[in-house]
Amino acid sequence: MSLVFDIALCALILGVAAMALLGRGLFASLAFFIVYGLLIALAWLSLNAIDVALAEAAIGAGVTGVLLIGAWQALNAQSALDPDPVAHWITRVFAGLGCLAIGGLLALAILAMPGGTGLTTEVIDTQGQLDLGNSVTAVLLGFRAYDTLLESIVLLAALVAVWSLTPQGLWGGIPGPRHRTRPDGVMASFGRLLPPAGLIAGVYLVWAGSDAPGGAFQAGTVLAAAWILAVLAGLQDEPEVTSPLLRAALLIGPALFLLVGAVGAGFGGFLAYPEGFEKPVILAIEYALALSIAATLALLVAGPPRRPGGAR
Amino acid sequence: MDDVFLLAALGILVSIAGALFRAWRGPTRADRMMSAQLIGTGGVGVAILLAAGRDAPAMLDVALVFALLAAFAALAFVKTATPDGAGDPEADDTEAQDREPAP
Amino acid sequence: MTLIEILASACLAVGVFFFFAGTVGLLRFPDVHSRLHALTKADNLGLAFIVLGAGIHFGDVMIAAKLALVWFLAVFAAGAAAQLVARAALRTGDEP
Amino acid sequence: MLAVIIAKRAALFALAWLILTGAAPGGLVVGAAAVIAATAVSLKLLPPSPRQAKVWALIALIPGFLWRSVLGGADVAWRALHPKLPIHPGWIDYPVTLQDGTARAMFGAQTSLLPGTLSAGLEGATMRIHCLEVSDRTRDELARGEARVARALSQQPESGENGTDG
Repeated sequence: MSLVFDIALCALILGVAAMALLGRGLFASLAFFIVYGLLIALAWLSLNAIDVALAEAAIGAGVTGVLLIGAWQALNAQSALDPDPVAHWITRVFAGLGCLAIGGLLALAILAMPGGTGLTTEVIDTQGQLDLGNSVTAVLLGFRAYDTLLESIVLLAALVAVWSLTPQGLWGGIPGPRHRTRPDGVMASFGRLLPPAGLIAGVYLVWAGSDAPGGAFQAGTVLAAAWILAVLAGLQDEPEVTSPLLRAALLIGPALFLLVGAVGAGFGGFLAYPEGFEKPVILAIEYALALSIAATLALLVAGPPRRPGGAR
Repeated sequence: MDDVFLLAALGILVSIAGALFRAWRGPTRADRMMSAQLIGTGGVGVAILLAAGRDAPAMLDVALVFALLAAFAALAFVKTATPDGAGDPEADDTEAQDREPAP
Repeated sequence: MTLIEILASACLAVGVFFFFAGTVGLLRFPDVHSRLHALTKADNLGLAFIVLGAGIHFGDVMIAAKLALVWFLAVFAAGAAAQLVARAALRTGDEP
Repeated sequence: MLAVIIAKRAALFALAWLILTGAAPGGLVVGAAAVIAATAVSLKLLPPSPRQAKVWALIALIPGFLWRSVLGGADVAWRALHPKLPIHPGWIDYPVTLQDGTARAMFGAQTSLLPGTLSAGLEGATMRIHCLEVSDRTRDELARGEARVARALSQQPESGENGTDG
């Protein structure tokens, strides 16, 4: 039965991917892409990769939809939507060849992977030293911390890149449009009631991450979604990009991670956690990273500053 | 017994496939968004059924995240009903609402 | 099969039936707002029976409470999304 | 007055935390911080209204709400599966007397889950309601539903400022 379910899910995913590509216009493709993200989360769940499923569910449901629909709206407002977006045949042939090459390389990489259980047994044997029940968190912050540190910095660099698109004269301004809502309408009421629940759920996910599926990235995404909702509902404006509090929130995760890494250099190597204190240090990094990821994702969705700040 | 849950999950996948037809046909953008919404509710159901069928209560957290964020895409879609994408179709005069909500 | 299993299976069957009915409504109803009825009501009822079936299977108070919380959030989202999309559809009308 | 509201909201968030964590003792410290933060956010986003929610009256609404949403689902499933597709859609404009936005949104959400009705939000103080079958009974049913919400959220003008029994 399990196999039948998996086959049906795969068929559905391929079907949705095809519909997203063949699309009847950009908005239809976009709706299919949102559905695609949802089904991919279910696929990870069925593969028992709950951590990945959580991340995909949060990103797919909470951030991607808002981002893509916002982009569609912006293109539509500028009448920049091509009614018949069929590219020249040469472009299409080259795009097809490129996709084929990447797909082929990926297939080769998978075929070349060694069989067996990979590093699973090594991880399970050694994760006890970190006192973490969740192998994924143990790998991400224990055995592969260097990668995770760089990932958190990449996210920040992406935000810097978005901010570098700020129009002349608007630096220090506020990202995104000012959202207006009827204060006693459905949209505002939804935005008043849901963010506190999102906050509880986000903190729960980072708390759960030490011993069960969850973690900083999943939690950060849920927190970002709660933030984005309050902004969309017109209840809370985005901060100015020069706000010191915002900068602190963006930096605290990667900064703490780097600091711990630098201190570790004195104990036996960059990112070596102090012996006996591995768990509390890792948890502190997780909570700080969740906050930074939340702020970074929320502001990535908002985009570059578009309005002058209130202070000037 | 576990197979019963997976069979039910399969049943929901079939409903999802049906909803895809509406997303494909439209005709309006609201129809496409509704189909995505229906598939979101179905996703909550499938996640719960997998949690029960595989006896993994931790999978319920995925259902929780789906349910918590289920209305987000719909909310973003509703924003497109106003010309600049920043208003609220329920506001009678969107310009007059351009202020902080009353405390 | 024990009585518990029969009860859980019956709940699942009813739940899947309502998901199915919701999809049929989404496909058959003639206008956007009628289709929204099918989606909002039938699917959440289907989810309620799925939650009930899973709750009976787990037989644990804490898990049952979590399932109830998930269902409550889904209903809350559906209630808000239905009103929002219904309103937006009034504005955007028949635009494709 | 404010303290009661804060206590009610904090208790609600604490309950949610305990349900999520399965009341694990290791999560109580983090949970307390999360509850404080959530309560602060909720006070900022939803400033307390002079018309308070009556917690027990809200809980007492749940069984009736569940039963009516079962009826709503069954009704729409029957209409969808019936070979003749028995629906005659139409609109009702229903003047709402509820004062708070959250109460109106809650009434709209409840209406959308009941048999045959779907709220499309407010136009001024009038709720636009889409019906699968327009009939006189629908208006009565809407008025009863509104009265239930009004009682639980102290929205009746005569109950005024003292609905704090929660």
